Amino acid sequence: MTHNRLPVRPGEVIDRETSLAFTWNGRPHTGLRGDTIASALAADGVEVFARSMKYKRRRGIMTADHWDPNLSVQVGDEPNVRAGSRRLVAGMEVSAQNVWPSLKFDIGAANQLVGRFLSPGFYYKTFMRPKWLWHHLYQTILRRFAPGGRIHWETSTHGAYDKRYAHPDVLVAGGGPAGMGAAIAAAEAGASVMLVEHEPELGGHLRWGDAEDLTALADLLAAVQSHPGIEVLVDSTVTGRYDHNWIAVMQRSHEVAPERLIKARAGSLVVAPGLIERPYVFAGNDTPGVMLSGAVRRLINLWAVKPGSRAVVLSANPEGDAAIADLEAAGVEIVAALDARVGEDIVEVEGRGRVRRAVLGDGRTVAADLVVLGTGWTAPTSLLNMAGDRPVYDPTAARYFPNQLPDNVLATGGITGNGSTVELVAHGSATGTLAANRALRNRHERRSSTARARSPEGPMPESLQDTRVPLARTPHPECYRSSSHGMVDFSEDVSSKDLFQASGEGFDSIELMKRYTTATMGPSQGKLETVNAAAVLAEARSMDMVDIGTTVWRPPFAPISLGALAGRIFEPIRRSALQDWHEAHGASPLLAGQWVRPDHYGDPVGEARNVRENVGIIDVTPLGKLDLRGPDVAKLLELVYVNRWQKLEIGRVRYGTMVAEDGVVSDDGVTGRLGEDHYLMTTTSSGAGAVWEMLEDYLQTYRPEWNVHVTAVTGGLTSINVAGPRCRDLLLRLVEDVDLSPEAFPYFHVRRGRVAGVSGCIIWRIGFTGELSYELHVPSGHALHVWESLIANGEDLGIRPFGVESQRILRLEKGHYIVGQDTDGLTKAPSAGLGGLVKLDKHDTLGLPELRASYARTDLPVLVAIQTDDPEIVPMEADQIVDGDSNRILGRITSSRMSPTLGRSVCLGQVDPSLAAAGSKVTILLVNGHRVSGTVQEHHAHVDPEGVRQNA
Amino acid sequence: MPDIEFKSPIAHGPVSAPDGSVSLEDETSTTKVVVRAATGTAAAADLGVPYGQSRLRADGTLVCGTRPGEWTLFAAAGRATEVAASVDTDGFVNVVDVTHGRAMMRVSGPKATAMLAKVCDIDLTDDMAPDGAVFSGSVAKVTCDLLRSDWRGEVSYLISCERSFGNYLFATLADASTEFGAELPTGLDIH
Amino acid sequence: MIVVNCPHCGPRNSSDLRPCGEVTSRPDPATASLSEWRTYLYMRENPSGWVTEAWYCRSGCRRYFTIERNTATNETRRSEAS
Amino acid sequence: MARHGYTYSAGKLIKHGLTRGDWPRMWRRPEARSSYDVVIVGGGLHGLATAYYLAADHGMTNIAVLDKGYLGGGGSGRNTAIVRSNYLTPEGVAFYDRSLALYNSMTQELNLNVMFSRRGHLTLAHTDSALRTMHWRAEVNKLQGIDSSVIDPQEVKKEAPSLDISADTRYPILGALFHPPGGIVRHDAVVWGYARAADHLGVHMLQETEVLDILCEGGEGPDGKGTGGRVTGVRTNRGDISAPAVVNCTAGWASLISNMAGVPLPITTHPLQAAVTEPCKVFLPTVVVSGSLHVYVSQTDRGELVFGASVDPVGTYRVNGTLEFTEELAGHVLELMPGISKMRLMRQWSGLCDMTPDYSPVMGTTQVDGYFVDVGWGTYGFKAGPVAGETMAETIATGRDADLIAPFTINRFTEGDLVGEKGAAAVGH
Repeated sequence: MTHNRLPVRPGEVIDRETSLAFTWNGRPHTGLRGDTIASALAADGVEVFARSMKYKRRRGIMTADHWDPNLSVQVGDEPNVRAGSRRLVAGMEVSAQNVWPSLKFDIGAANQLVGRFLSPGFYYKTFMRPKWLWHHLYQTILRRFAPGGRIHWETSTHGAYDKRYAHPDVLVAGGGPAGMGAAIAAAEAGASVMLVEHEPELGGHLRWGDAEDLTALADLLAAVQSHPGIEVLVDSTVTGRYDHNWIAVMQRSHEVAPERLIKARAGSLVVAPGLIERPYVFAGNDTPGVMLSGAVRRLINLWAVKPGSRAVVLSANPEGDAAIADLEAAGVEIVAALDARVGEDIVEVEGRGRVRRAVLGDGRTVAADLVVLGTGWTAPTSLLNMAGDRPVYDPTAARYFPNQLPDNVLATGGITGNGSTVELVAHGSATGTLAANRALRNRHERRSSTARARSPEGPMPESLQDTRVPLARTPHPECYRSSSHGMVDFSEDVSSKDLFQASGEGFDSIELMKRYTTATMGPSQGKLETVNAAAVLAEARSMDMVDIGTTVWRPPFAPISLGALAGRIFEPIRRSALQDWHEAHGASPLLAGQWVRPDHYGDPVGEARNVRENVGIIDVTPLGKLDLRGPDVAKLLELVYVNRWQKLEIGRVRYGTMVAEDGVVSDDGVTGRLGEDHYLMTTTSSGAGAVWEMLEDYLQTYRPEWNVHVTAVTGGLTSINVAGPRCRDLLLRLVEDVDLSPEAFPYFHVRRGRVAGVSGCIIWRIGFTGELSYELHVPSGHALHVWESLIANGEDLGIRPFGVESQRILRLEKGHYIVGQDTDGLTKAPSAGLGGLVKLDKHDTLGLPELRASYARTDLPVLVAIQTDDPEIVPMEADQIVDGDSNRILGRITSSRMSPTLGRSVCLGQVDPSLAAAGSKVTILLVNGHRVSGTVQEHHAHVDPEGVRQNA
Repeated sequence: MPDIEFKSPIAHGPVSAPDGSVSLEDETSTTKVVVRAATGTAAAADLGVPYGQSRLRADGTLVCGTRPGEWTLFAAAGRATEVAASVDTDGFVNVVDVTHGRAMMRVSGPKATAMLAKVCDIDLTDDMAPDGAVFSGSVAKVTCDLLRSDWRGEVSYLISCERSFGNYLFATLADASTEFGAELPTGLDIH
Repeated sequence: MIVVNCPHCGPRNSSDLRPCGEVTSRPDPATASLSEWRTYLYMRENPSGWVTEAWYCRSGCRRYFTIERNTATNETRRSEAS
Repeated sequence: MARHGYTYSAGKLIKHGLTRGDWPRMWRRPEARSSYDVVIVGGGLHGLATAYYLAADHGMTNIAVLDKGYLGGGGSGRNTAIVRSNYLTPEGVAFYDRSLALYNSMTQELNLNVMFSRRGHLTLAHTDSALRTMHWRAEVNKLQGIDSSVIDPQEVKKEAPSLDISADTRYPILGALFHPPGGIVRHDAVVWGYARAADHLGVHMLQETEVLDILCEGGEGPDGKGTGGRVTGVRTNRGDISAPAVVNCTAGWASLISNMAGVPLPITTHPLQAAVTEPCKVFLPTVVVSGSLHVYVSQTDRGELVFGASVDPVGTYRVNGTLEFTEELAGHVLELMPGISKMRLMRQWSGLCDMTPDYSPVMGTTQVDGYFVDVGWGTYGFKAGPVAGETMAETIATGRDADLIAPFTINRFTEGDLVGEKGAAAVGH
């Protein structure tokens, strides 16, 4: 094993005292604290890290940072880890992915031999006949070539992540010299600043620079760290800028969570990402040993790794030149130093697992194991794109520059031009001042317009003019492609030749070319290949780069784990005051929307039967409850219910149905009048929120002159339905102040009084079960006491609690429909059998014109009670009602249960009007394919249609 | 009803970090009375504070401007009748005791704001939510009324929500506090 | 997550509010023809540009209000209490 | 007559590989004529399919398809490429089943492999009521001969082993509607296949041609537009084009185009977002949908997971995408498959959907003679593309609404006869 570790470098980030053991493809290796996975392996002499996606070509370090397309590895159960940026941790099990059977020998490499047949979009042009082979063979083969790592199903980190919100005045994306300058200046101007750096330390390119750079970095660091107004986040990436400066920051270095998503609403966003070095297109440009200048400088200066021994360098800029100096200092022999500025070039690299020879532009062939390219830059304008900018290409500087930015987004640093460290810091500083000014004006405005905020002291700060001196755009040669064809997209294996072909086939806009060839669609997402792809298309179409445009960079700027995006699991669960009791007494939980409720206590049929025979109690707290007060409540009820409300007397309760403006049944419930101007409305559990908002809507926007106050009291009143022939006997033992006799307190009336010593209870005589029943609404802090008192006092009466399932049985026996189950998104009032309830002669009620129209129709389905002719057959809910033996649908069963009371099945169903008359025969198609007959009943109620029991 | 215990929906005792950086306690038994009063009524004038702000009345009642035209009055447990009676109901004014309808908890300590910032998107910096500020928002996906009410010299928030969410919210805030060293009480079910 | 300026609460995240769509005017149900009523129910201008729309401040003041929003850019202006 | 140009085959691949010869263009960049028999606005799947079937089935070839950008740049290239026919209403089932049949034979018909992957489609139920709706759909489907049934959690696990079917989760999987014929298609290839074939049959595809106005006469509105009027042509950024028939196939932009003809639509435009992860080795064989969790997911042959969700609640023409979409998506997907917590989301994007009140399209003739609509597709446009093209072509060629689209004409909004897909729409794709 080779040891490429150099003697101590002045800016190195490794701790030579702490070595970390890990494995690579099962073999032991050691690295140093501060190493990345890639630097540790490179120090140990590893040259090949991966195989490419399509041709399975060997790939090595190219950029040695997060964007390196060749360094995706599996680390334990984590796929697609960027070995170029992930810090080494002791014990890591690192392996190459996308190889079979091994990195060294991959059968798929045979694709290289047939590569000429695998041109872009080849799969669109073949595998077509015979048809069955596509499904059974070709697809399977294609799938085998899917790249990427493996999921380990036995482990999950779901829920271990974390999030937080932030509200910085200024958020700086990028902690290089310009970004640090911006952060310091903004903080000094009084802004709160969040400074986010993608790498594990601040400094940007200064970190791998020369002694002067390191000194400048130390000064900037000291200034940043000493300012209390700056929150520094390193190893963190600004992954997205969304509307109104909603910024996503992925923090990877947090002590309690593997990753933390920070959602920041920033006053100003300063975009200072620096530049990403661009590869160069020529034959063999993806051979291990071809590296960009930044990669060798990082390897040498940060991790003291010698990247090779004999190097060819093609440089078009000072950074490329600096790489030569660094290589020399590291003891690498410079075989050829080519200057692209004077037209020198490289044409081809040969070698499989490692560069062996390079063919130069002048025809020479030189032996080398390292080819270093300093051929230009991509401006990572991703965040600017997300802010609506369409950057413009400048042929002189050979890169894109920001164009038009909204006021709350400012760019600085390399993305806007070139400069010395001093110039970069100065530009950053001016940008920070401007960003702070805009953010502080925004803060002033927010404080003025926000009710809770402290009123701002003094006037709004004057708006500063943008007087920044732009950074220079240093001329740079347009180095995109040599005279040979080579790789453009390394993660997708798309070459310049492929792009020429696509253009020739008609895919000659950048977006179509991208879709056809998949260039820029892989994990690099265009960071390295977008500009080269545009350049090759321009070449193919003989157009100027400026006219080609680029693909749109979409979020996220860097990939984010699903676990981090999901964060902690916030799933609010609502519990009634009695839910603990239910659970302690064997209730089987039912999740109904956000509520958890007792479905049953082990014997739903027995519980239901007990209600018919003795007395049962059920917790119906999730019923929506709205306290309505004011002189105009009756008008409101008249508007939102289909029936009449003006004459409801105090102490009376009435059932009402709501329809929406389109005439479709939307909710139902009962409303009682508690006092002169005081009503209590109940809604369905699931509709509670919507009904409340709807009432507020009409009160606020349609009839603002009406005086009604609405208070949601759902959780404040625990609702207990006491039902069964013996329920009055039970309540007589517990209710004070209320005369419970049938004469004094008949059906559909409401009283207030004390129950089990608890005052302020509302009692109404209604029920869903069809039995004699009372619904108690008890202040929730005392609800458990009332419930337990009922249980204790009802023991000799045979009391049993019952759950939602028993209630479903009982209500179906009684023929009460459920909005949303027995009705659907098109059910109009006449279909629900509301008949006489609906008052069409009202002046104003929701959906009135539709109500009138629907009552004029004769073709709407009708909700009816149905009994199967064979009493033992219980159809499934949603079984279809069909026309005899044909497949014509005439309706469906909406509710169905075996009735313990009748000892036979009972149903509700929606049927075609031709089948709605009592006695009509229907054919029900069962799930097993059998067709059985049923009969439409005269009443919705299967049990006690006359209401003798409930009126007892 | 002196003998009937008032039960809170929150099943757990206080949670706090050993260093006191954040603590969380159940305050559900606090008397909570909502007053709606149209502009121009005596009640509106008496209550005094505008939407978004609060004041401590001489009788110990904390008056919060919880919404335009709406106030919530907080007082010691058991004072609902008395607090309700203190409101002049002349005109279009309504008073509803919501003591049973709302769970309430107090979060306090130097890390209280950082903890809340994990679950609430509202800007809690001193300028935007100073001591006494009243506001509503989503806390861990539950709509809550919040009051910044510094206490014993520490940053402190009173948070109230619909009663049935109380246990969930308390557990979720407790979970969010573990980052600052808080220990979860045994049996506390986060989800 | 866009910011919506509630006239009572100030700027809030849109997740705190419920968008209620283009402001429409409800015809008098007693006199409206079915065709007028269904135009009110279903037809929308749906412009790409400025539109006046209603919002409900669900997690805040529980007030309905209107704002003008540019549907091409999501810029907002002129928020008004109902 | 061959319906496409230069025939593709494995032999041709080898020939081109050996000779390194250039492939012919799939379509031309023609010069616009001053007049066409039919002008189709919108060069996406629907517009191109309509053009293709007009030419192939009805012999009408003097047709222009106009697009303000590039072919397939809208919803056609932004959807999640899922196809199925297990709808709730008989109308919907009949319609989408025909579409599925066309997809099934498309590769051969267009001589371009659209990579139709019949992989089964699971719609998960997490509540009793969702299970009831699944059952409803299955029964309606079966009556129409569609392979569709409700299966239990163990069977779900067999179809998609990566799903967590344990009962103690917040959203337990109680069962699923299983639809074996459903699957995914390479959406761009469908666009290119129709474009290539239409081009071969003589259709002009005019890219970067934006319609600025629809020219009308005789209508009751201003400039002769609106009810009772007749279409005479379109005004574009490249000049006027006369045509007696203009078809609106512009999806999210449908209202803007339709307002130009004085025909208001019951449509609001909402973004529908999607996202894709980095690739991982293939593990998910089926399409998985959860209505309650508002998410659908499939894995491409390249190993990427493709996700979609419901439309954004705020109507807008902006396609920037939102962070909260990715947050909720990830949360919900991990509820279903906790094992993929370390997979990374690589890209998110968004397209515009033309949403109608009943989640069903608006198709066919309108109150303006010669102005046809094929809009309101909402989130279902990709699934319906082929059949929409086929039926719109018939409607345009005959001047009469095709039988299959009768339930979807604009009249239903004035008649109050909305289609009942909304109930099922909550369970999405």
